Order: sequence, then C-alpha cells, then structure tokens
Amino acid sequence: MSTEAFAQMAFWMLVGLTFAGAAIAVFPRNILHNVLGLALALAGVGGFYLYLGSFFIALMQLLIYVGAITIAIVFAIMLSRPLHLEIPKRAVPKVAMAAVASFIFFAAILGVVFRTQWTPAVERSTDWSVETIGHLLLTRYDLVFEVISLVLLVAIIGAIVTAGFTRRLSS
Amino acid sequence: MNSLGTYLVIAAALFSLGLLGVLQRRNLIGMLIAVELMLNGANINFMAFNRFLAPEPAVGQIITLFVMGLAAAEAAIGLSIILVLFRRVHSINVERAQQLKG
Amino acid sequence: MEMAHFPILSAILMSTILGLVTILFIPDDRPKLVKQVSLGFAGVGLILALWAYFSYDVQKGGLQFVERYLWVKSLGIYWFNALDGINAPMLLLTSVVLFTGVLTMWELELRVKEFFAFMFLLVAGVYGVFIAMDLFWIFVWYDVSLFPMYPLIAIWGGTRKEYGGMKLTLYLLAGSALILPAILYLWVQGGSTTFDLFELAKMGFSPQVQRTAFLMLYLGFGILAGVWPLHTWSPVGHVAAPTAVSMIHAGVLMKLGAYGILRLGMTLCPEGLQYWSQLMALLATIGIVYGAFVGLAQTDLKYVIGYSSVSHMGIVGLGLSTMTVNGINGAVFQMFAHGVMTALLFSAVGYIYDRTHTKMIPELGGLSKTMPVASAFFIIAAFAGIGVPFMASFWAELLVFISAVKTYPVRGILAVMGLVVSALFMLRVVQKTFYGEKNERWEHIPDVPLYLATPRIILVGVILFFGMFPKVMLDVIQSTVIPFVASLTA
Amino acid sequence: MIAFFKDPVLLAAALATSLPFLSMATILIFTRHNQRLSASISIGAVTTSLLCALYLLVTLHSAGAPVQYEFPWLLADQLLIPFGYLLDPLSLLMLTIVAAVSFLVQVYSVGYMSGDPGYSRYYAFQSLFAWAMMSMVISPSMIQLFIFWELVGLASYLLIGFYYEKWSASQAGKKAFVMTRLGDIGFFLGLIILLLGFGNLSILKMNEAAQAHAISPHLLTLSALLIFGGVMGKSAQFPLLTWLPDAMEGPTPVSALLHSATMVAAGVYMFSRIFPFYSGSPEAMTMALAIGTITMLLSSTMAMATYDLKQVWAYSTVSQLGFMVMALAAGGYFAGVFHLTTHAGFKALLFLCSGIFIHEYHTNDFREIGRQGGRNLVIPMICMTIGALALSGIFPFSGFFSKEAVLGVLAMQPNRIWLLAGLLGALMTAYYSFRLIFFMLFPKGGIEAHGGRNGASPGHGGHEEEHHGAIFWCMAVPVMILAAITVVLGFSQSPLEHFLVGKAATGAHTLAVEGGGSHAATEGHSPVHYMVLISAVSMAVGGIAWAWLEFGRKKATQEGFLRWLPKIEQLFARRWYLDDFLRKFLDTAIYSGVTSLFTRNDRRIIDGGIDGICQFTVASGRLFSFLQSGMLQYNLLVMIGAVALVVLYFLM
Amino acid sequence: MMKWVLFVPELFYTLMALVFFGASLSKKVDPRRLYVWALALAGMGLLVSVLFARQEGMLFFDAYRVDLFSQVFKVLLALGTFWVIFSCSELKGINERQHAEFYFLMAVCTLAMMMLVSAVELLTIYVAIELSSYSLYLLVSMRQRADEYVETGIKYFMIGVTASAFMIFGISLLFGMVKSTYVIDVVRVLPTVIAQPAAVVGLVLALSGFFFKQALFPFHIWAPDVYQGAANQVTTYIGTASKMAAAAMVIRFVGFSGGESGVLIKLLVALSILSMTFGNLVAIIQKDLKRLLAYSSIAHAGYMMIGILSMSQRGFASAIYYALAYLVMTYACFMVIMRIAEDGRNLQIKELAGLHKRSPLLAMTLMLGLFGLAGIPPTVGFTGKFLVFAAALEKGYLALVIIGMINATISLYYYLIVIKAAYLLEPVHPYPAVYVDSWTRYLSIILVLAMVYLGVFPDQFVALTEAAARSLP
Repeated sequence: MSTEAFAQMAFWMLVGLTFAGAAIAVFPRNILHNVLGLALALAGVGGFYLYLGSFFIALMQLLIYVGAITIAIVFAIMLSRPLHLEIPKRAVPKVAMAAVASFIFFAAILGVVFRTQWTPAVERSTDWSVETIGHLLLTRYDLVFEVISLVLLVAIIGAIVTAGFTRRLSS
Repeated sequence: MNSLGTYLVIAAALFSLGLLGVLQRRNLIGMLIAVELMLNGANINFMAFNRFLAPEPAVGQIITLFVMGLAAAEAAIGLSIILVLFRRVHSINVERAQQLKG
Repeated sequence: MEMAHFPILSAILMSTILGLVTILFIPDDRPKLVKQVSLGFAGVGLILALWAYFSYDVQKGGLQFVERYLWVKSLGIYWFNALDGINAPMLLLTSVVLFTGVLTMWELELRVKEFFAFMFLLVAGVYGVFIAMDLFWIFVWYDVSLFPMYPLIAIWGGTRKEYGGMKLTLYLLAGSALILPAILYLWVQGGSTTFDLFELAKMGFSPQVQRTAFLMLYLGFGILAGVWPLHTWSPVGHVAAPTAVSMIHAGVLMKLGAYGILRLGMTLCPEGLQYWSQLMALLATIGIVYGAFVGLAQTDLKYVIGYSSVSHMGIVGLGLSTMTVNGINGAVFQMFAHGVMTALLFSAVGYIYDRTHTKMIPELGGLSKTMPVASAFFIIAAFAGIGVPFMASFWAELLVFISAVKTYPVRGILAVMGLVVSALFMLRVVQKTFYGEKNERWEHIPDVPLYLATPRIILVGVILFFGMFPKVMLDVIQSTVIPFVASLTA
Repeated sequence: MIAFFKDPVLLAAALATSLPFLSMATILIFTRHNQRLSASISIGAVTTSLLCALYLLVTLHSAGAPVQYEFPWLLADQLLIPFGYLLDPLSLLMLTIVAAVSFLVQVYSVGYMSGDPGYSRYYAFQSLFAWAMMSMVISPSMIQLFIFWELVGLASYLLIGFYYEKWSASQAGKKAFVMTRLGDIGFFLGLIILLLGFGNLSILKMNEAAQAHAISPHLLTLSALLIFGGVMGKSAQFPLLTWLPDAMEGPTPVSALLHSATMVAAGVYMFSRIFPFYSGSPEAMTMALAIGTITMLLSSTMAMATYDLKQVWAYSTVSQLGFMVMALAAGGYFAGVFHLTTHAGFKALLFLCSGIFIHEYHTNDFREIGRQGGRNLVIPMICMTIGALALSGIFPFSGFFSKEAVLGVLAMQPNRIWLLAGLLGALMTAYYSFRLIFFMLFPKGGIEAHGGRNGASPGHGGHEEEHHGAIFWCMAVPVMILAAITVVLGFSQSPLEHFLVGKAATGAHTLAVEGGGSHAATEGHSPVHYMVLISAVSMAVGGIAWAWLEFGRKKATQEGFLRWLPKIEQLFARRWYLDDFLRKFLDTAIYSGVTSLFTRNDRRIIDGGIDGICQFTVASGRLFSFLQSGMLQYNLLVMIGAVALVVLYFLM
Repeated sequence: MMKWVLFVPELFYTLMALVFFGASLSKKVDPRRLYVWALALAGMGLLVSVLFARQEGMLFFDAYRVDLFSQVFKVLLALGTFWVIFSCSELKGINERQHAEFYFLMAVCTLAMMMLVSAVELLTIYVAIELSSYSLYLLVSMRQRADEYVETGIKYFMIGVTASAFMIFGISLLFGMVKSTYVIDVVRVLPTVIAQPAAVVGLVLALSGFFFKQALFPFHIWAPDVYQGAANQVTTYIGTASKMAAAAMVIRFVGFSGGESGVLIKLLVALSILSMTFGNLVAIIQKDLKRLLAYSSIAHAGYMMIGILSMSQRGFASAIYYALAYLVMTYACFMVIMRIAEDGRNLQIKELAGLHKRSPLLAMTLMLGLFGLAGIPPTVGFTGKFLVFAAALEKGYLALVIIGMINATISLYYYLIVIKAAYLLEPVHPYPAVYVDSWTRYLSIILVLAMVYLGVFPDQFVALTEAAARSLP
C-alpha cells in the first residue's frame, strides 16, 4: 500500500470519524454523549486541517475547540444539571421538518459546489509558514486582532455579569 | 490529494448536520453544540479554498483562527445566557421558552 | 420669475400655519381666546383670499402672483405657488368655508384648542394643494389635509365616530397610494429633473405613460372626489364628523379630489384623459343617478347630504370628462357652488343636531314651526342642491349638462334625468324634517341666535351672489380654461 | 345704467319685473315681523308692475316690430346667456294678464289671509311668484325663459306647500315640483339639443329659423317634442296632470293665481311663444294635439265625479288647458291665446268666488256649502254663476267667444275626430260646472242655519261681524272686477286679434295656414263655422240642461247618471287611476325597486366590499402572526427554509 | 504611516468603554453618577463624531476606510447612543449593580458598529458584527425582574448565532470566488462572476447576517420577541443605533453585485415586499407597544430595501436619508414609551389612554413620530419614503412602489390605533401623571421640530446623503 493510498484510506476514516462524532453530537438525547461526539467531530475536523496543509490551525483547533469550548460546555452542563431533568420525547413532525429543511439546504449547497467553476488564483504563493501568519496578524489583520481581544473581554465580562457571578458572589 | 469538491461537500454536510441539530434539538446546550458544528463547516470551507484557490495561504488560516476565537466567545456567552434561563425556569428545554408570540 | 409683488399666496397659507402655531401656545383654560384667535386668522385668510381673487387679472389670464424658488435641488422640487382661474375660486371657497366653519363651532366646549389646531392644519393642507404648482408640494399638502381628519372625527364626531374616522382616513390615504407613484412616475418619465407642473406638462409624455399615469391619478384622486364606486367613505365619514369638519370636508376636501384630477391628471396627461374619458363619463353618470337614488332611501340627514355630495360630485366628474370649455367651466363652478352649498347644508344640520341630538329624519319633523330660520337655511341649501336658478350651482349644472349632452349624449341625458330624483330626495327630506305638525319634543328649542346664524347667512349670501352674478366667477374660471382646453385639443 | 333712464320703455319693463323681486327680498329680510307693512310693500310693488305693464301695452300698442333688449349676462365660451326683455304683443298681453291677476289676488288675499301666522311669508312668496312669472313672460331667449320657468316652479312649490304643517299640503307641493320637473327635463334637454344643433336660443331667431326651414327637420321635431315636455309639466297635460288637482291644497287665492290664470298658463304661453317654431314640425303639432285632447277629455270626466269645490275648477282648468293646447296644436295661434286670456279671467273669478265660500264655511265640499246656505252670499254666487256660464261657453260671456274660436280651428282639421272631441269636451264642461252650481243653488233637503254671515250663532260677536264685513269686501271687490271683465272681454276679440296677429309681421297668422290649414279660423264666417257655432252652443246648453235634469229641478235626485255606473264613477273619481299608477310606480319601481336595490348594493357590496378588504387585512395579520409562533425552532425553521429555498432558486 | 486622527471617534468610544470597565470593577458606584458620566461621555462622543465627520482616508492597511458614508453613519450611531443614554436617567429595567456593565456594553457595541460601518475587509466586518451582536445579546439578557421575558435572551442568541453561521458560510463562498477579503476586490471581481451560483449564493448568505441585524423578512423572527423582552432602553438602542449600522452594511453589501444580477434584485424585491407586508399585517393585531414597533421596524426594513435595491446612487442616498428619518422617528416613539413607563415595565397600547391630558407634549411627539413612521407629510418619514420611492421608480419599479404605498396605508391603521389610544381613550383606571423633566421637554420639542424641519427642508440633507452615497467604493 502506497503512502498515497494509505493517506487516502486514512482520510476516509477521518471522514467517517468526523461524521460519526457529528452524528453523536446531534442525535442522542443525552447531553454528555453529545459533548463527547462534538469533541470527536472537532478532532476530526482538525485532521482535515492537517490534510489541508496547516498543522498550526489543526493544533489551534484542538486547543481552542476541544480544549476550551468543550470544557466550557461541560461546565455549563454541570451547572445546569440537565441530567436530573426528564428527557422529553422526540416530536417526529419537528424532526422531520428539520430534516427536510436541512436536506434542502444541503442539496442546494451541493448544487452550488458542483455548478460553480472554481478557478484558482493566477499567482499562488506557497508560503505556509507560521511566521507569515504572525506577520499578517500584526499588519493587515491588526485591527481584527485588537477587536477579537475586545470580543473576548466582552464575553468574559458578559458571561460573568449575566450568569450572575457578580459582586454579590465575590463580596 | 483529495479535490476541492470533496472538502466542500464535507463542509456542506457538516454545516447541514449542525443545522439539523439546531432545528430539532430541544436541549439548548445541544443547540449550541450544533452551532459549533456549523461554524466548523464554514471553517473547512475557508481552509479548503485556502488550500486550493487562494493566492496567499495565510489568509484562510487567519480567518479560521478568528472564527475559532469567536466561537469560543460565543460559547461562553451562550452558556451564560442558558444558565440565566435555567435559574429562572429550571429547565434548558427550548420548548419552555415560548411565552412571547404573535 | 417675478418676485416684486407681495407673496399673497404664501401669506394665505401662512395665515393658517401661524394660526395653528398661535393656537398651540394659548393656555388650555382659555377656550374663548382660542376661538377668537381662530376667527381672526380665518378672517385674515378670507380677506387675503378675497383680495387675491378680485385682483386676479382676467384680461391677462394665465398664472399670476407667481412665487417660485428652488426647494430641493437634486430632485427639482420648487416652492412654486401661483394663482390662475381654476384655483382662484377654490381658494375663495376654502377661505369662506373656514371662516364660517370657525363661527359654526363657536359653541364647542370639548378640547377647543386641539380642535381648532387640527382644523387649521387641515385647512393649511387644503390651501397648500390649491396654490401649489409643484407636484411634490401638491402631494405633501394633499396628505397634510387628510390625516387631521382622523382626530377631528374620532374625537369630536358623532355616530360611530371611531369607525367613521378610521374608515375615512384610511380610505382617502389609500388614494394617495396611487397618487404618489403616479407623480413619481411622471417625474421619472420627465427625466427626473423637475416636479414643476408646467414644465412637466411641456414634456409631452408618450401615450402609454399618460394612460397609466392618468388612470392612477384618476383613481387616487377619484376616491376623494367621491367617484362611484369609490364613494362609500363619504356618507359614513360625514355622518361621523362634527359640523365644521363635515363642512370643510364635503365643502372643500372633496373638491381637492376633483381639482387633483383636473390639475394633475388632465394637465399632464391629456392623452390619458382622452383614453379614459369614456370611463370617467360613465362613472360620473352612474354616480349622479346612483347617489340620488340611494339618497332617497336614507333616514339620517347627514347620510342624505353625503349621498347628495356623491351625486353632485358626479356632475363635476362629468364636466371634466367632456374636455370642453364649458364642461370644465361648469365643473370648476360646480366645485365652488357645491362646496358652499354643502357647507351650508351641513352647517344647518349641525345646528339641528346640536340642539335635538338626533339627525334621524323620522324623529324630526315640523322643525319649521319651532326654528324657522334654522330650517330656512337648510331649505335654501336644498334648493341650491336641486339646481334652482339664481343659486350658484344652477349655472354650473347648466354648463356641464350642455357639454355632456353634446359629448356623451346617452350618458348626458341619463345624468339630466338624475336631476328629477335629486329633486325628489331633497324635497322628501325637507318635507319630512321641516314640514308637518309641530313636534312637541322640540318645542323648547330656540331658533338660531344671531352669532350662529351669521356663518349661515354668509354662505347663503355667497350662494345667491354667485347665482345672480355668475359672470364674476365664470370670467375668472374661463380665463384659464379656454387656453387649457385649447392645449388639450392641440 | 343711464340707458335705463333714457328709455322709458326699458325702464318700465325693468321696473315691472324687478320690483316684485325687491319686495320679496325686503319682506324676507326686513319686514318679516310686520305683516301689514309686508302686505303693503308687496301690493305696492305689484301695483307698480301693473301700471308699468299697462303703460307698455299702451305705448307699444302700435309699435310695428317687437322691441327687444338684451344684455349679456354670462358668456361661457361660445355660449352667450343674455338677460333682457322681449316686448311684442303676446308678451305684453300676458304681462298685463299676469300683473292684473297678481294684483287682484294680492288685494283679495288681504282679506283671505288675514290672521294667518305666515302672512308676511305669504306675501314674500307672492312677490317671488310675480317676479318669476313676469320675467318669464318677457324673456327674449329660451334660456332666460327656462330660468324663470324653474323659478315659477319654485314659487308654486312654496305657495302650494304654504300650510306646510299639513302633510297633504307639503306632499302636494312636492308632487307639483317633482312632476313639473319631470317635464322640465324634457324641456331642458330639448333646449340643449337645440342649442347644440342650432346654436341660438333667442326666441325671435328660433321662430324665424323654423319658419325659413333653417333648422333641419329632425332636429326641429326632436327638440320640439322634448320642449313640449315642459308644457306637459307646467300646464298639467296628460300624463303629468295629477299634480294640479292636488295643488289645491294651497290657500285658495294661490290656486286662483297659480293654477288658473298664470302659472299653469305658462306652458301654454311658452307653446304660443315659440308657436312658429312648433309649426315647423307637423309631427310635434300632431302629438301635442293628441295630448291636449286626451288631457281635456280625461280631466273633464274627472271633474264630473268630485264633490270638492276647488277640485272641480282644478279639473276644469286642466281640461281648458288641454283645450288651449288643442287650439294651438291645430294651428290656431290666436284661438289658443285668446282662450288663454279669457280663461285667465273667468277661472280666476271662479276660484276667488270659491275662496269666499271656503273662507266662510270652512269646507271644500260644495254639497255642504249649498246645504249651509251658500246661495245666500249673493254677490259671490252671482259672480260664480257668471264664471260658470263663461266656462260653459254661453253668450255673451268671454268663454263663448274664445271657445268658438277654438272649435273653429278644430273644425278646420282634416280629421273630424278633433272637433268631435272638442264638442264632447264642451258638453261635459257645461255639465260639470252646472252640476256644481245647481248643487249650491238648490241644495237637497233645504238650508241649514249657518253661523257665518246671516246667522247669529254663538261665538260671533258684533265686532267680529264688522271685521268680517271688511274682509268680505276686500275679497268681493276683486271678484266683481273680474266678473265685469268676464262679461266684457269677449267683445274685444277682434281688436285683440288685430293686435296679436295683424301687427306681428312674422306672427302666427300666415303660419297658421301652413300649420293647420285653418284659414277660416281667424278669417271668416264660412258655413262650417256657423255649423260649429250652432253645435257648440247647443252642446253648452245641452250640458246645462242635462245638469238641470239631474241636479237642478225640484224632483232631481241630485245623484247624477254616474251613480248607476259605479265602476266608471270610481274610475273618474280616482282620476283614471293615474295617481295610483304613479304611486305604484314610485313604490315598486323607485322606492322598493331601484332605490332599495342601490341602497342594499351600496351597503352590502360596495361598502361591504371595502369593509371586507379591511377585515381581510386584519385577519391575514392574525394569520401571519402564526409564523411568529413563539417556538424558537419553528421560527428558525421558517427562516432556514426560506434561505434554503432562496439558494435553491439561485441554482435554477 | 497611520493617520490616527481618522480613528478618533472609535478611540473615544474605546476610552468610554474603558472608563466603564473600570467602574464595573469598583464595588459600589452611585447609579446617578454613572448616568452623568455616561451622558457626558456620550455627548462628547457625539461631538467628536460630528467634528470628525469630514475626515477621509484609509487605515490598517486599507482594511478600514473613513469616508463620508461611514462618517455620516457614525454620527447617526453616536446620536442614537447619546439619545439612548440620555433616556437612561431612570434605568429601572437593569439591576442597579449592573449599570456600569450596561454602559460598558453600550459603549463597546457602539464602537463595534462604528467599526462595522468603516470596515472594508470581510473579516473585520464579521468580527465587528459579532462584537456588536454579543454586546446586544448580553444587554438583552440583562433585563431585571423579567420573568415573563426571560426567554428573550436565549432566543435572540440562538437566532443570532445561526444567522451568523450562515453569514460566515456565505463569506467563505465569497472568499472562494474572490480569493480576497478586501471589499475593494469584492466589488471589482464579484460583478464579473455573479453568474456563478457560488458568488450569488455567497453574497446572499453573507447578506443574511445583515438582514438579521436589520430584521428583514425572513430574518426578522427575533425582532418582536426581543423588542418586547428587552429593557426599554435596550430596545431603543436596538431599534435605533443598531438599525443604522445594519442599514449601512446592507447598503454596502448589496452594492457589491453592482446591480449585475437580475435574480438577486428580484430576490431583494421579494424580500422587501414580504417584509413590508408581513410587518404591517402582523403589527395590526399587537397589543404591546414595543412589539408593535418591532413589527413596524420589520416593515421599515422593507421600505429601506426599496431604496437599496435600486442600486443607484440616488437609491443609496435615499436609503441613508431613510435611515436618518427612521432614527429620529423611532427614537421619538421610544422616548415617549420610556418616559411613560418610568419603572421600566412594558407598555400596552391601552395604557396610553388619556396621554393627551397627562402630557400633551409627549402625546404630540408620539403622534408626530407615528405619523412620520406612517409616512405622512410634512414629517421626515414622508420625505424619506418619497426619496426611496423616487429612486425605485427611476429604475422602473412601479408595482413595487404601489405595493409600498398600499403598505403605508395599512400601517397607518395601527399607528392610528396608537394615536387613538393617546388622544381619544379615556383611561379605565387613572394612570399616574407623567413626569416630564425640562430636559425631556426640550428634547421632545427638538425632536418634533427636527421631524418637521427635516421633512420640509430636506435639501441640505439630501445633498449630504448623496455625497455620502458617492463616496461608496
């Protein structure tokens, strides 16, 4: 088996893994299963990033998503104790309608993907280095970089204030 | 390696799966999880375009990075809002939230 | 662009706007002062309008007292006011009706300040439409004149006031849903450079454009003009409205519709007029006959007047549709005559209603015995409505029918036949309301005091004056209409 | 302005027509509360008018051509509406008649109306009437004539409905107005058609043009027929005749004024005014002849079945008007006008006499009056008999002469039926007038005591007696004047004919030849004429005799031959069911037919449609609000579904 | 070399945010003092944005463009923020302890929107829009004592993140077509590839995020609930300032296609009609005043879209004018609501009963504001509609304009119901007199005059908006 074929097989396994994770994230009614599924799917997506040539982003994916977001969700689950609450039955019409709508959208996007002529840029640079990313972050995307910190600040303050961890608790 | 189309289809499928989750989950946290899937779908798109079409490979990566950051912030805010709701109505079932209508 | 003269038209407009502002600054607890101030400003308007009317140079004709300034440069909107033979009578009519309307409401006690404020706003709009020669401003003033109707009816009105007010306001403003697109359409067709009526008129739009625009203008303004079958707001609204509002509304506002058709539709779209004139004539004829017949079955005095307005405005429409000098002469004259006459009718009914608190014909009866003067006003107005000679509307009807029979023989003859029915229903009302045995219920009611009789006397005087000396008005009207019709046929 | 004072003729014409107007205005505005002053103003005005009219008559007696004054009143585009005076023999004659009758009636009314609360109003309306009528009479153009014609209608409405608190009076006023208006529509349309086709409504020009065949025959016939509608309305011709008997609801002097001598005569006057014009259209003339005949016969029969004093005269007025129309339509210009003149005199006489009786006995039923001793009022009784004789056409009263003239004209018609109808009419006229007279003279069952003039019944003090006396004379003097006129007027036939026909160069005389071929009617004493004379007189006498047989003689049952024919009596008494037909038509076709159909349509379909649209709008608001269900995921579904469909749409 | 002077308004608001961040850290702050500070800073912010309104230039490696278009909207944003903060004197809807955070989030949100209108780079735009959205989610969730409205925050959030996911997906497709994130490249390239499905779908999906902000049908679904459920001041902020930013972005994004895609325009026409009709129809049956205004805002998004879809400079200018008009009119209505419901409750329409006696000035302000929204002259709302329709008719959308006018008539119905309540109804039980302090009185008079003045003398403002529209890339 050539490297290429192995890579190919690994790719499809990755696909299977990702979608299995996604399915677990979406369908079961146990919220903890969902979180695990999400972690799985996110890790799979990180794998895609590897295939797409960016080790850096794959790493970030694992760090931010699997590391931070999933943990946050688990915390929320623990705080809201949903496991103690009754699990409602599935409403079939709702699921069916949701499935139809999602499928239509999926089909439409498929159509878009295959009907569009994707043309690569005329000149393509091959500079995948992290240095370039860092450089760009501090030049062209400087503003965004600043703003995203503000976003995080707002998120933190907002989460604290909204969730009720105000001075009441601290004082 | 695999063509652009493959990645785009995977992205679309992931996005649609997330959409399905948003539409049918009753658990608000479940909905939030589904939204994360949708964002990941978009991210795969960016990375794929970055890999196959874009003139500068750095741009797509940077965008993906920022979207991840935003997703983190979003999750934090969303979870805090869900907690507010939980405190008041002791449920995170979205169907409990239908007082306002008409 | 002559600017040397005193801007009398703007001054007339300002008399109402200043009046409105002044009223707003009067404290709430001085209703008497509000009335006096209102009367003062209405009087100023009347004097200015009379001055403008009688200093209009018939020999010279055309536009006079022109005021024209660029208002919004990028769209080509002008502050363009002028007087010609068509709007001069309308201006006079408005000022007379406003003045008498203020006097009629002298006994008002409920929320006096607001009433007169709204009324002045309404009349400001009416003046504005009549003097403006710029499509933008015509539309603006048109809408300004409509929306105060709602509070005026809904607060101070009578039968089913909220329903009536809402219906009337919405229905009339629905008309502007066609007018504004039509105006803009013409503006675009004219190269989107000017809203000046006369410059647009010179553009010579293509027949297709003219047809579309004319139809929209006709239907839009036709609602206000009470064109059948768009008329049903009229009875309902009039029944609900308080006296002075009915007076202004039936007397002046309905004319706005016909005026709009004439000023906008016919001036800008002569070929559209040609194309749709058959329809116009048909609807007008139906309106004349139909209004009279329906009026025959009404038991509410104001309903009767409402339907008589439909019938009489049909005459205006018929006159306009003939596209002849005398048809349009008659139509404009009829607008004036009907305005004064309806104002008088409503004002007479208003007094009766104020005192008896009913306007149902079967409950009234024998009023002539207890209040002969009040009844006389109604009866005189009814005769004016029937078209008795030496009342202003006689001449108007004469001219319209002559032209109508010429242009549309069958419809014209049918319309003339309608006169019998209109006589029948007017006399029926007069008989049932004022004649017959003295009604004990109303015995204690005093006759009109002088201060309330004054406005009605003024109106009677106007009816008779222009009935006896139609030349005074007709010369003014035709100084504009003759060249206008010449340009239509050219 | 100065022209007025330079020209006495013009001044007189202007004064005659405008003074009553001024008097009306003065009374209505200033002297409403002063009855005496109002009456004097009005009478003063009408006296001046009468004097002016007489002055004009004398001055212009021998003027060769008609005198015409025209001032432009209104110039609307090409249409000129003049205002002015046309003074020719016909208008002068009519002016004098109107002024004279108005004058006499107003004097008479001083007595008749005394004590009425609406005294001032009464005189105001009288002045209005006099103004309208006189201005109409001397109109130089048809438009002016039409304008005043309408005003006459207004005045009659007001006067008929004078006792407006009486339901029937106001009803009658309304009926009069609406029915005459119905005819006026035809008149109006005729004028418009003529105006559009011919372009000029000056009476002289119209007449000239018709004579010179300058108007196309179709136009002429059409407009003539339509204009005849006006005559039918005003002069109560079939089928618009029923308003006139009802109009007797007004005060009796009003009946005398309006419905005998002047207003109803307006139609006939108008007919004769444009007689040359009419003669241009044989079709129109024939139709007019037929309508006149029908009217005359129908109303005569109606008069035979009523017991109301005033209604008898009202029907007789209608029948005499029919007679005049027949005369004119048969081409007898002079005969028609002459009958109009004499009729004005004796009919006013009859009404005023009746007024005295009604005033005295407070009843309209002549049997009742007779029973209460009506014949004791000697002067009125004599005068009334004179009037009745004149009406029946007995020599030497005025009616004899004019009726002869009319019958003479009818005799010239190729078709004898018209003459026979005329003779039948004469018979019936004599019958019903003397039926009335005999009832009053020879009441069945003797005379009861009456508390009026001669009885000393309680409630009538001496003072009131005196008062009565003054009033009585106030009424009696005009009656006697009229009686005198009735006796004398007949003999003025030839001077009048000379005045009317001989002088007017373009007058009717020559035209009559063309129109009806009745040369002899005005000219001569041919054998035919004698035959007519004899048969007419015998008809009149026969009618009187018949009435004597049934009502007059001692053994008379006073039941009349109609008693044996109840169906027919019913037919006559119910006016040939014309009113019933009209009422039925109004009720079914107008009120519960068109009107209620339109009203229901208006409420349900048109207004209901609008309301329906509004309700639909609100309802659809409610409907769409289900989209906003409150369920987050359904809402999202809507949104996402829409996005998905949009994306799909872009693929297509 | 960066010209920092161009960035002064944004910096100012950053400073303001920092001030309140600091305040939020301290244990106890007097709400009155916070209010005074906030008002002063917001006023200065307005002043600063006006002073820097004529600046032009590029910043941050051409990712940030300061031109008349952006500056006009910045002034509008600053104005809206100032007004909202002005009416926070009785901030009863928010817990007193959280006032500092409230002002902080308000400042951040305004800052984000200012960046949004200036950003000419897709990623910057996305991040800015997310920043402003997050602030709003939090602001909406902050309502105190709002048990019946507690679901508002989560609904807003869920719909918002879904829409934003669509948006980023759309941006990814755009990125795939254009291969650049600069708006200038997008504008250059997109019209040439608009026939490709990915291009137009990407554009539409990207637009959906802005439509969401603008509450255009079918992205409107959050609006009624949020308007009703958020604190009055927050609702006002969403209804005024936030709308301005959304309008600016929609104008910019719709312009991308250069009017080349007929299909896209058809879609926009459909959306505009649906939005107007839906908003107006459903508004008819509302009882809650804020909810009613939410539906009316949906309808107004449709009207504004009419101007935008004309794809002409006059169209964009008219949309800008309309936005200005909408800001003034909506604020006038909300100010009255906040004044009457001083305890921060929601106002039912029937609670307006007898307002003309309780406070004639507020009643008049409300009436003019509503008439303005209904598009009745001589208010600014009419002139706005007039300009919008004029622009649309220049492109020949006659039917669209007629539908718009019919909708305006329908809308009049429910506005009249509100006016009826204020002017006609007698209160069932006596509502307390409305206390109107002198500042509010001055502001009402200014608003009334502004509504009439802008409506009657639109010339200079039209010129301004046209200049702004010209400066669009």
